[in-house]
Amino acid sequence: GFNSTDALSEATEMEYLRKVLFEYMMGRETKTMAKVITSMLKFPPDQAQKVLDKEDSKAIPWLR
Amino acid sequence: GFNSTDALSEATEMEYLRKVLFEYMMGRETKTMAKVITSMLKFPPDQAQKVLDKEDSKAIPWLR
Amino acid sequence: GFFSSLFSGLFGTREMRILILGLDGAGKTTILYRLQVGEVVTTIPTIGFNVETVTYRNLKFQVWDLGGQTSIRPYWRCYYSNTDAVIYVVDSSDRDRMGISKSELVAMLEEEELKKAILVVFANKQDMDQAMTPTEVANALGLPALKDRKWQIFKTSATKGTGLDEAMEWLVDSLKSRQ
Amino acid sequence: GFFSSLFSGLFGTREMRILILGLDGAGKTTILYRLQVGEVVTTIPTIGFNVETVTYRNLKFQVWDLGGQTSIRPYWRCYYSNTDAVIYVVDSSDRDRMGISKSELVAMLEEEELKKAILVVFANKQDMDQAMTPTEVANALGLPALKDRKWQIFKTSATKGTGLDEAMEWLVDSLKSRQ
Ligand SMILES: Nc1nc2c(ncn2[C@@H]2O[C@H](COP(=O)(O)OP(=O)(O)OP(=O)(O)O)[C@@H](O)[C@H]2O)c(=O)[nH]1
Ligand SMILES: Nc1nc2c(ncn2[C@@H]2O[C@H](COP(=O)(O)OP(=O)(O)OP(=O)(O)O)[C@@H](O)[C@H]2O)c(=O)[nH]1
Ligand SMILES: [Mg+2]
Ligand SMILES: [Mg+2]
Repeated sequence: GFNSTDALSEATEMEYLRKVLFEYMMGRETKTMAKVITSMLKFPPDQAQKVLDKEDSKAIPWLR
Repeated sequence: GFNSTDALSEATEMEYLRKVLFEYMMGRETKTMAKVITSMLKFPPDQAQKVLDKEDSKAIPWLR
Repeated sequence: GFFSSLFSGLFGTREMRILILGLDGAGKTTILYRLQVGEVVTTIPTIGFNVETVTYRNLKFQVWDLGGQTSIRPYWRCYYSNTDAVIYVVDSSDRDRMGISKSELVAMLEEEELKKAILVVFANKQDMDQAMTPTEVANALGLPALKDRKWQIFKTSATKGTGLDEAMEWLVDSLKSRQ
Repeated sequence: GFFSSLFSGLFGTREMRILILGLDGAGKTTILYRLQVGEVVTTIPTIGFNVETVTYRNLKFQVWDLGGQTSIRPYWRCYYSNTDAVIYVVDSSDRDRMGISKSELVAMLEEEELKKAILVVFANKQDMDQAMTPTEVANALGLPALKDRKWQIFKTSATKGTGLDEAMEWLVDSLKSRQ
């Protein structure tokens, strides 16, 4: 997570986050990307769960 | 952006990002949230544009 | 034009979009909920935003209250698109930061997306002893020099609930006459 | 079960999901594109992932190659769900980091979501003079002690293209016999 004090690895994490977010926002592999995003940004557990439930509901469009 | 060396304002920005991302991922006001996200995380202009175009195409479901 | 009238006739008028902006602690969140539920709520600094539907004189507004802390102010501009009016809130007793409040206002008004937005300034916290008068606030913000902008300033106290109705009346009239 | 057979009969077998994991610089991305296009591509450190569809003996695999740098390794686990096999790549010449490679492998294999995943270890960079033998690598990683895990190790050189076919043959056979 973003606790690291090492500037280099922070830059890596930021680039990684951008990459994963871009894929998410373009609608690709959104469930997996959502897991990475909520875990990198340390979403509170209840919010992370809501986001993942939302992803599951997207996967079954006729139940939306 | 995340250049600031001030720890307090970094914490604020992180909380802000989480809030905005959560709304985005729950599908609320996604166009506006996408603007905030791409600008906070300094997406390269071409990627930011792709994300916003994607949002526009979502708004017109019958053209998807 | 003809088509837009036709559309609003057929589908009802679209909700107007209003932003509440201003430095941290100015009273934006207090004002939002005063307008929505008519009560003073306990607030914490807004890290993010609040967005509520406010009904006033049978008109529906989508009102956005954005956090005003220094580090998140740069993202106000992401919310400007399609905005009909800005409520700019000033803590009239915060003389030290009047200059910062002015620079933020000036930067905001320079944005193309807000070119047609109506500006209503709330000289808030008028209940405080040290409060500057609306005229003093207007001058400190450089309002008299504004060009091509429909604006007005009102003295308010969000906690006492004074001045808000008058300001909203003016805003609604301005929005209606603009259409 | 009956329904899953029915479904795969009706809709075709689902693409198998394979992860390529291992420390940074082990050769994961080189291997991915060797498998996909049969060529050695020029790589840069992967900050993120590559995902490609690889066809092997008429089977389709969705192959994920995840970046292996220290700061992003904690997020490997976000990709584990529904994984059929893990290709774990080791730089056989990197004796200093064999211990780290082992700890990452052990942590990975402890994850519930990977309980049924097949493990195939590539003792890569066998073309290097200082390379450890597959047996040495297997021992250094503690593979012989693994319980309830279908695994195998192969010596490979992604740049020379040796050993990959043999490893993939074994993997495909194992995946088929498992179904
Ligand atoms: N005396 C007085 N206090 C007020 C008035 N309006 C708001 N306050 C108080 O000022 C403090 C800050 O108010 P908020 O509404 O949270 O301020 P804000 O503009 O939303 O601040 P941020 O969310 O940080 O941008 C609170 O303690 C309010 O009760 C007012 O008119 N008079
Ligand atoms: N000599 C030799 N070099 C190899 C071999 N496989 C890969 N390399 C080289 O090792 C370097 C790293 O390879 P990559 O495929 O980028 O490594 P990676 O595992 O994807 O690394 P990250 O993306 O940082 O996790 C490159 O210069 C490759 O050409 C091999 O079998 N032998
Ligand atoms: Mg507030
Ligand atoms: Mg790589």
